[in-house]
Formats: sequence, C-alpha cells, structure tokens
Amino acid sequence: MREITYLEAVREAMSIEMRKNDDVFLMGEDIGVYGGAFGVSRGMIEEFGPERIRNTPISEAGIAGAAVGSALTGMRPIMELQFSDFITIALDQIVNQAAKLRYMYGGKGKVPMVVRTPSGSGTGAAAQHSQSLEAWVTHIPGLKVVQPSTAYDAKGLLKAALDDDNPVIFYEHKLLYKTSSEVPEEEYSIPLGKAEVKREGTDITIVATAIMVHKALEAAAELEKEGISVEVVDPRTLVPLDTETIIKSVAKTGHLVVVHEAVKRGGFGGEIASMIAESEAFDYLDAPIKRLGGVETPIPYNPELEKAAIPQVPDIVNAVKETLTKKAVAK
Amino acid sequence: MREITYLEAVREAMSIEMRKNDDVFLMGEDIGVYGGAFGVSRGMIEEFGPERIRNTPISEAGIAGAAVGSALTGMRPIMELQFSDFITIALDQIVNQAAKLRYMYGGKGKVPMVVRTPSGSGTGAAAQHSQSLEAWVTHIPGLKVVQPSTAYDAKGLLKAALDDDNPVIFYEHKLLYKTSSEVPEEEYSIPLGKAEVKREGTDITIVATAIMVHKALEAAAELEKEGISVEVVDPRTLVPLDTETIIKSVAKTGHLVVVHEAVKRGGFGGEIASMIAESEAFDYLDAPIKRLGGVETPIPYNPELEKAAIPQVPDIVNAVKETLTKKAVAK
Amino acid sequence: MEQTKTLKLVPELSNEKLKGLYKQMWLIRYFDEQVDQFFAKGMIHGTTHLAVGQEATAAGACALLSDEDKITSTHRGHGHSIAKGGRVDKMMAELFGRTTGYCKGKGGSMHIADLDKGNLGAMGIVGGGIPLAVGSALTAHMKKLDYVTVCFFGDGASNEGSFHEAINMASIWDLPVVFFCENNQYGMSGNVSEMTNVENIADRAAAYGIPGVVIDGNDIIEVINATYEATERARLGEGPTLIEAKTYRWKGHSKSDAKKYRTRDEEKDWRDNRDPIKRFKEDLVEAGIATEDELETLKKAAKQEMDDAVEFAQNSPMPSLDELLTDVYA
Amino acid sequence: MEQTKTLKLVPELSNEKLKGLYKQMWLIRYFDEQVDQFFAKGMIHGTTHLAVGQEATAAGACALLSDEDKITSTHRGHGHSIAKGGRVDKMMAELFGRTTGYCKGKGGSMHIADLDKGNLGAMGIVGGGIPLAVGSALTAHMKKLDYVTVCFFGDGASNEGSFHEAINMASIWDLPVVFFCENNQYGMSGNVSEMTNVENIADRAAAYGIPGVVIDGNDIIEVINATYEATERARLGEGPTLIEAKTYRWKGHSKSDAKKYRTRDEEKDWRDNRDPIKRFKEDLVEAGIATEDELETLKKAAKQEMDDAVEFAQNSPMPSLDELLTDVYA
Ligand SMILES: Cc1ncc(C[n+]2csc(CCOP(=O)(O)OP(=O)(O)O)c2C)c(N)n1
Ligand SMILES: Cc1ncc(C[n+]2csc(CCOP(=O)(O)OP(=O)(O)O)c2C)c(N)n1
Ligand SMILES: [Mg+2]
Ligand SMILES: [Mg+2]
Repeated sequence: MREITYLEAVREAMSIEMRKNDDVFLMGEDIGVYGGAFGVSRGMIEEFGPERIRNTPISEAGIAGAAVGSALTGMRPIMELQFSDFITIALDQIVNQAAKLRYMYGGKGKVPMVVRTPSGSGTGAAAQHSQSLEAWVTHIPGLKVVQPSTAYDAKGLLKAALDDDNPVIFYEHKLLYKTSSEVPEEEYSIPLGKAEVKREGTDITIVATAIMVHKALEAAAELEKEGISVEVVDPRTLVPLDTETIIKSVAKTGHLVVVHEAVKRGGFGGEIASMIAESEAFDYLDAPIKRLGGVETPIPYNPELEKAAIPQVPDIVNAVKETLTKKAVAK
Repeated sequence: MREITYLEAVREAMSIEMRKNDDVFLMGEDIGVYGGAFGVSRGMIEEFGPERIRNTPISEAGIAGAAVGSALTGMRPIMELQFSDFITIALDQIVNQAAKLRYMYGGKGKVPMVVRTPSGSGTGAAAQHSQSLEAWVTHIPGLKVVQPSTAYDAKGLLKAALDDDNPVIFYEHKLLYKTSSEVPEEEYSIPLGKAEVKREGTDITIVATAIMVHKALEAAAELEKEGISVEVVDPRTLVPLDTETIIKSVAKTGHLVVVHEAVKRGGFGGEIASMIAESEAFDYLDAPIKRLGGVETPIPYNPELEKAAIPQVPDIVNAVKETLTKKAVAK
Repeated sequence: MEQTKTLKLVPELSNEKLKGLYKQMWLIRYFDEQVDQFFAKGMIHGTTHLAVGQEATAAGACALLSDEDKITSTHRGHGHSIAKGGRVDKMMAELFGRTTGYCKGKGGSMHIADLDKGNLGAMGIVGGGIPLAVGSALTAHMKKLDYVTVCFFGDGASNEGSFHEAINMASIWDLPVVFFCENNQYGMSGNVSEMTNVENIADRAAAYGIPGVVIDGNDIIEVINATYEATERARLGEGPTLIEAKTYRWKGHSKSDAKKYRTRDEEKDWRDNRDPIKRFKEDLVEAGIATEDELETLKKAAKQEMDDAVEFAQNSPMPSLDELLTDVYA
Repeated sequence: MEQTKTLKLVPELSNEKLKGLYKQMWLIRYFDEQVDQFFAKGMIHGTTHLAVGQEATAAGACALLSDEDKITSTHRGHGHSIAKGGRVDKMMAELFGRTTGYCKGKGGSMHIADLDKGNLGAMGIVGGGIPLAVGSALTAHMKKLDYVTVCFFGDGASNEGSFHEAINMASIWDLPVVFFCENNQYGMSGNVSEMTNVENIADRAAAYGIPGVVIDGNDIIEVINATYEATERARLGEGPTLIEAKTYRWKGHSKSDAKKYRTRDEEKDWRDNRDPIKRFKEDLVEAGIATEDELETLKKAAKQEMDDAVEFAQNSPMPSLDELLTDVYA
C-alpha cells in the first residue's frame, strides 16, 4: 500500500469529506494560500475556494464561536487552531458553549464541529508554542478528544470526528506531521473510543499517547533485547476512553507505565492510572503504576533543555525496568 | 474565639494586607459599591477608595492581563474573577503569560498576583456558572492553586497567597461563603503546600477538597456510628501538593477514597490517586483506590438534578464501605 | 395607511400585528414581574435577570422576524424568547425546573432556547453569544439562505473581546447579522459612562466600517424601524449593522441587588417618564389604531396567558434523576 | 537648530542622538539579516520573525524613551529590544540558546526581555502583550511614577479581543500608555485589507474615544514626532493614543514562508522606494547633520558590533541540564 505522511492523511481526510459534503468547511488563520502554519491545508484553497477554506483574522475566540454558531445552524465546521496553546483564547466558546449547549437546551440542537490543532514540543518554539494541554478538554463533559499517533490513525479518526455530531478536539502532534505510514486511498473510519494495541507483549503494559507511542515502541524494541516483552497500548481517543482494552492489557501483564508528553502533574496520565487503580485490574497489579510526563516547567527554548523536559526513550526504558523490579511487598 | 464567615475571612485577609501594603489592590467586575457578585468585597471601596478597589469593565482577559502587567512592574494585584467558569476567557493571560514569564525570561521578573474566584455548584446557576475547573490550572507549571474549605483556612491561606511572589489561583467555594469558624482577628499565614488532617482515623483515608471536606466529615461521623474510623485529609493547596501527609495517612489506613466536586474524568482526584498508586503507600493499599467526583455532564439547573451531579454524603459513605469490603485479591 | 404614517413606521405592519406587539410587551412585563415574585417567595431557585422596562427592544427587534430568522439572546433573555415566539408556559415551566420546560429543567432562566422558532438560545456568558450569532450568519451566507440573525447583547458585553472579534469577522465577510445592543446603562453595577470612553456604544461601529445607529430603545417604533433597515441591509448582502438602543432595567441586576450604584430618582424618572409600554399605548391610541378599551383587553389577555402559564408550570412533573445523564452527547 | 527644522522634528534631538539612531537602524537590520542566515544554515533552531524593513518604527518609537519607560514587544521583537537599549550580543546568545543570553537560553527569539532597560519582553501570543502594557501603565498610574509604556503590536493583533479589552480599560482610566501598531500590511499571510473592514487600524481609536494617528512608519522622523506627542499626552495624564505606523516586512513571516500571498513586485516597491534606512540617510545628509562618510562609518560600526555579538554568542556556554528545573517559581 502507498505510504503518506500524517500531515497528508489529515489533509486527505478533510478533502474527501469536503468533496462529499458541502456542509463541511475549514476555517482558521492562514489556512488559505499559506496552507496553514504547518502546511496541512496546502492546496486546499485551490480545490475548494476561499469560501470553504476560510481564512480568518487572528481571533481565536471569534473563530471558535463562529464555528459553534455555524454548527448549531447546520454546517459542519472544521476549525484549525494554529497552535494548541492558543486554546486559552478560544476556550470559552469550546467549553462553555460548544460542550454545553445541547445539555443546557435539554437535548435540542447539536454542535458537530472539529477543532484540529497541532500540539507538542520539539520545534524550538518555546513556552507559548509547545504545550500539550489535552488534559483540559478531557475534563469537560460534552467534548470528545482525539490524539492520533500515526498517519493511518489520523485519517481514520478524523473521518470519525467529522461524522460525529459533537464537538471533537483533534490533537495533531507537530513532530508526527512528517512521519509516514501505509494509508488506504479510500475513506475509512476508526471509531472514537477504540484503543489499539500497537505492540503485543506479556510482561508490562505501556499506555502511551501521540508521539509517546513511537517512543514507547522504540523502548519496547530495546527492552526486547533484554528479554522484556512490552505491550504498547495507544488509546487514540482520550474521550471516550477505551478502558476495556487498557484494563485487559494490564490484567494480562500486571504492570503499567503510562507515558505522555504533557506535564505529568494534572495530566491525563493521572486519569488512566487511577482508572486502573480503581478497576478490577488493580488486583492484578504486581507493582505500583508508573506515570511519565513532562517535567513541571514551561517548555524551554534551548534544544537540549527542551528534550529533557519531556519523556525520552531511555526514560521509558528505565521506568519499565524499575516497575518490573519493584514488586509489591505488602499485599 | 470569635466566629466569622468564610466570606468575611477572605475580606479580612485582603483588608489587613491592603492596610499594610500600598502595592496590594483589588481589581474586578462589580467589586465596588456592589461589593462583588457574592459580596466578598462589600465595604472595601468605602475604606480603600476606587483606585485600590478597582471596578473594571466586563473584560476578563483584559483584567487578567492588566494584573499580570502590574504585577510584573511592582504591584501585587488581587484579581476577582466573578465566576470561576469565566477563567475560559482570562486563561491566556494566566497560563501563557503569568505562569511562564519568569521562566521564559530566564529567571528575571516575577508575577505576584492572586486570582480569587468563586467556584462550584449548588446555587442553581446552571452549566455556565457552576463549574469546578481547578484541575486545569494545576496542570500548569508556574501557577499555585489553593482551595480553602474553612473560614480559618481561607484567611491564613489567602495571606500566604498574597505573600507569595508567584501567580496563585485561589478558589473560593460559593456554598462555603456563609459557613463560619473560629478565626483569629490578627493576621496569620498557612503555608501553601501544607495539608491538614481534618479528622483523624485509622480504617480509611478520605482526601477531600473544598466543600467535599465537609461532606467527608459528615460521612465520617455517620460511619463512626458503624464503627468505621475515617481519617479526612484536606490538601488545602493542590499546587504545591503536600504528598507527604497524604501518603502517611494512606500508609496508616491502607484505604483511600478521593472526593472532589469537579467532574471525575480528568479531575485532580486522578492526580492524587495516581500519586498514591505510584508511591510507597501503594504497598500498603488493601483495596483499590476509589475516586468520587462530579458526573460527566454539565451542571443541570433543576435542584435535584444539580445535587445528583456531584458527590453527596451517602455517596461517600457508600464509597467507604465498598472500599473496605473490597479487599485486594491477587496480591 | 394613515395610522402607520402617524406612527412614523418605515415597514408596513398591520393593526393586528401592532396590537399583538402591545400585548406581547405586557406578556414580557408580566412574565418578569411574576418571576420576580416567585424568586422573592423562594419558589424558584437559582438566579434571574429581569428585563422589566426593556420590553420595546425585544418586541421591536423581533417584530418583523420570521421563524427562519435567528436570534441569540443573553442572561437577560426572557423578553427575547417571548418576542421570538416562545411560549410562556414552557418558559415558566423551565424556571420551575420541570420536564415540560424548554430545556426539560436542565437549563433554567439563563439558557432558554427554542431552535424551532429561531431562538438559538440565551447565553449566560456575557458576550458569549456574539461570535455564535456570527456563526449562524455564516451558515446563512454559505448555504445561501436568506435568514438574518439578530444578536442581542448589553452595553457591558460590548467591552468583551468576543464583541470585537465577532463583529470584525462579520464586517469583513458582510454577513447577514444585526448586532443589537440593549444599552440599559449598566452592566451588573458599572455604568456605561464609567466603563467605556465613548458617548455611544454605536460609535464602535467605526472600528468595523459598518453603520452604527443610536435609537431610543423605549420607543418600539424606532426599534422596529432601525431593525428593519438593518435586516434589509443584511438580506441584501451589505453586511452587519450595530444598533444601540438606549433603555433601562427597572429592577436590580439579578435577584439580589441593593442598587447602590444608582439613585432612586434616576429609576423613578425612567419608570414614570419613559415607560415603553405606556408610550406605545399612547401612540396606538393617538394614531387611532386601537382604543384604550381594546388595549386594556389585550393587557388582560396577556395577564390571563401568564396565569395559565404559571398553572401549567406548577402542575408539570419534575424530571426523574435518569435525566441527569442524558443529552450530553448527540 | 537649523537641521532639526529641516527634519521637521518636533522634539529636540541632538545630532549625536540622530546619528546614533541611524547606527541603531543598521544594527537592527544587520541583526535580523544575520539571524536569517543562521536559520537558513540550520545554525539556530526554532523559528524567528524578522523585522527587516521595519527599522524606523522600533528605533523611532523608542528614541525618546528612558530606561524607566517601558515597552511590551511581540514575536517580531528583535528591533524593539535593540531600540530599547538591548545588547545584541546577549540577544544573539539567546538565539543560540546560551547561558549568556537574555533568558539564559530558555526563551529564545520570541521571548527576549530586558527588565532593567524597561523592555517587559517579547510575547509570542499575538495581542498578548496589550493587556500587559495596560497593567504596566496601571502601575505607573497607581504609584504615581511618570514612566510611559509603549505597547508594540501588529495589524493582525488588532483583531484579537485582547486589543479591544485592553485599550478600553486604558481609555477609561486615562492610563499612560501608547498603543503602537506596526501595520506591516500582513498578519502571517492575511492582508490587513481582507482582515479588517477599515482603512486604518487607527480608525479603531474611535471605539475608545482616544486619538488615533496614522503615520508613515518608514519615516523615522514621523515616528519620533508621533510617539513624542503621544508620550507627552500620556505623561500629562491625558490617556492613551493609538498610533498606526504603515510599514512593511521585507522577509517572509517566519523562517519558512513561500510568500504566496503577495507579489514580488509589491516587495520590490517597498524595498526600492520606501527603505526606512535609506530615507533617513538622505534626510540626515540633506539636513547637514552628517556626511555620507560619517554615516558609512556608523554603518560599519554597526556591522562590527554584530560580528562581535556573533562571536560572543558562539563562544558562550550551553546551559547545563540543571537549568531545566530552575526559574519556574520566584
Ligand atoms: C463573561 C462573563 N463575565 C461576567 C458575567 C457576570 N455578569 C452577568 S450579567 C453581567 C452584566 C452584563 O451587563 P450587560 O452586558 O450590560 O447586560 P445587562 O445585564 O445590562 O442586560 C455580568 C457582569 C458573566 N455572566 N459572563
Ligand atoms: C494568539 C495567537 N494567534 C496566532 C499566532 C500565530 N501568529 C504568530 S505571528 C502571527 C501574525 C501576526 O500578525 P501581526 O500582528 O500583524 O504581526 P506581524 O507578524 O505582522 O509583525 C500569527 C498569526 C500567535 N502567535 N498567537
Ligand atoms: Mg447593561
Ligand atoms: Mg502585521
């Protein structure tokens, strides 16, 4: 099968949908001839024109609100939020309006919109352009939250997000944009709420999201050399979360490491770890759960510091080893 | 000792500080003759005048940014955010500026500001005026997060927040405003990062925040009748978090229930529970950790539904009983 | 059309329609006065924001809108809802938290919506509805539908960033939306003259290159005319208009308000000398459109409608607890 | 003062000062051209926003500010930093991520700050610095200090809600702040004429009842005069001014930009016919303030300063990993 990049997969999913459904359109800053800050929509204005590839002023709250209003009245907008850090400006419309309207209105109306936004560090863009704030939106009933880790997943999950009648926040990792995988040309949908076991293993489960899936796989390959069999689970969507697949894996391996790029404190790893600590899998846990996440600092500019701010392959390798040696004592 | 309300305690802490330090001032919507939406600043404009009790336009981003800028240049602003739900509008200035400036500037400058804001449900104000979003700010390095549960704590913690050279988000629970406790007239400070054991017990630990502290205490009193000895720990500050006190308690009781009003999914309870699941206390756990939090819905208007949306005393009682009966099997 | 000339009405409105508006204004007033009493008696929980004294803006701005046309409303939205065709029984039931309410008891006073009638809903976030209205107008523009969206907001809301971002977007895209500012002189407590440095909120239209119009919001005829012109302009694809209607809320901001930020004299002046209902009544009588008696009958009918609504609400069932978890996702 | 008359300067500036500004403009240009090259060669990581072609706004607006006066800067802030007294060696070291940089390598191109010199810092959030500048002005107002704050932002930023909220607040409180819009015609790619519906950003001053001034941002004399008047007004307690300086960025928005949104002809026109440095040079020579030779010497000195800065930066140490966890809390 042909390989395309994650970036192309996102573009393809949007384009296929836009060809079929006039209600779908893309709105955001510099998404026209510029093609978006990361080039995701490059070429789309040429195909779909400026009405449907709608360049906006630099007005994140306005764009988000316009997306909500158009969704409520029959369109299916895709909003490109140029950097996910800027959700700080758009949040009122996303959290207080999009997520709540249907409930507040007693089940009337719906807000089928997708907020696509690049997140993560590694580009040297420093503290205000490198955050991973997905935990915020997972906390809000009414929203769905997606974090694809591969080109294949990106295309299929975006299709599902576009088909969904609810507001979906779709996190694209900047460093994944140029990664490739086999992606069918035709459309397909990956249901929201289905995790994928990206690698099977028996000794320990690593639940990893976005770019950390790849680092976990690298770590797993290294650990294999030492005879440690690692299972890597990629939740793919944080809301809804496929707790079943995660619990099943942990029940099998008895060990859990959770890894995300977002700051550890208050990150979604806490949700995953506690979900396990509350679940029947707790009884199968042979060692404390280990979470890896970003350190408690803003993302620094210097490239070496920047790397040190988030989990790297050796950190995952170490976490696995520590977990496997630290058997539960008292129980 | 005299008793005053939580609301009065907050006002007193501000007033004492403002009498001593000209750099401290209060800024927010309707805090002047109106006295603030909940009456916290009532009477203050009469004492301190309109320059220091500074009524603002309805411009949450502007107010927050003005607070940041004034803090950076030598003032010590207190911002009253009328409802904590509106942090959605102020967040860019709080998260991308206040929290990060010092780090981005390589350790130069400081942003000594306090954002005081009422949170929580129970007033019938529905989905957009009843949230508990404190988990968001706990995720942001550079911020401190405080959640007092009593008048005494409110006064002492606010003093510490005002003395702190960093941005502090200070959550006041609306339903606690009218609760009273003994509060010294003179000033005192409760260090940020010190939990308090609000009730000692031996069978199980409940970590509860804000109004849930009181519900946990009620539950503990009921459970005592059945011979169950509950320890209630109030972290008081979420960032920094006094992990030591919590771990010590869990190591002692071997059982943990975490309760907060915020929506369970993605709430700070996940951080507390996973912190324990990762710590040495894990080995002492005799049953899975149980988290209680708000259900996964916006807060509804109808008062019965509204109550059902967040943990109540019987829920806590049940959670404790369940935890105590559900012993770990496999370990 | 002798009488409409006397009324200085620009669009043509039948006498029936005008009398209907008169009754509607009473319905709005009765509704909010009833709510006020229920709150005072502790029969309704939560909070509420009453528009007594502002009946002409809601009724006038919606007078010519069809069910296809949309509005976005605010925390002070009962009047908008009624004016856009909302049923007072379902509204009152909502305030009582009943299943028969517009939101099945889940939204309450601040979130009444009636999508079938084009009421996109009341928003509790000040300024929150403005970008939403632009989105609604964007749909009309993109789908080539000819509805207009009238966006209500207050003087206080005009200081929110959302006002600026949204109006700018509407202005560059010439969207069919009317920004209708009900300047009732105050936010919660801040007087507009302290909170802005301009004489009129409508002056802000200059920042977007769109028309800004100042009208007497207590004169329903002026409101109808200005909204008519703005909606016509919008439907022709000429873009948005910012209308500022000067008015006054007679009651406090919300259920508990000592109103220290203004004088009783000021209140009395507006109440005695600028009552929008009284004014419309005089206009109708002078123009020979209706007699005092006829108008009295309409007023009584409004009262009856309210009484029925209250009965409906009070006799409606409370939602079951199962309702808590439904309606989150579509 | 024959020459200043010829220069149409309103405030008095010594010849030395004027020549210093000329050198400073070159320093700004050399700095950004150097950065451009380093990026092209992959010697600097991250991204950067260059202000080549906009030297007159930074240099002119800061020309009369003291170290007590403050500025807030933007993602395109190297020029502001230099103009406010920043050292190019520490700036370049910052871009190289070195400990000797302004932010010890933690901030990079987008976050250079120099609090001692009154540079409150570059903000990567478009519009993010505007409320911050208002806060700085509020400090001056409350502490009765007589510094002014000059707030730089772009045409694109004027569509952010923060612009609106912040200027409104400054206007009602008459704060000593100058809102200085560098209208370089584009945001990242959006032309100002597509993204606003007004002829001038300065027209937006009408929404706040403050003066709005349009100037040629490539004529440093106009920039100095307008900023002088605005700062004088601010210091007298008369409140803020919105200055819009029309200018143009010669380079792309950031390190990767195919510039499809504009023509090469347009670029050439600005470059050939409206170069702010060339223009200032001609003015200085015509006014008899400096000879061509003198100016050439200054230009060379600027180049030398840059070369030294690069050497300093390249020879500076990288931060140790321990630095990661420091400086989060005060
Ligand atoms: C974003 C936000 N800020 C503050 C509030 C609290 N609040 C509710 S109504 C109100 C005053 C609004 O004033 P205005 O826009 O003039 O409308 P009015 O109440 O006069 O109808 C305020 C401050 C809110 N609901 N939302
Ligand atoms: C809130 C926010 N939105 C978007 C961006 C991405 N961005 C960086 S610079 C820029 C263009 C800014 O245009 P303008 O204000 O005119 O300044 P200029 O770049 O022309 O100097 C954009 C969209 C950002 N950094 N912050
Ligand atoms: Mg008002
Ligand atoms: Mg620009």
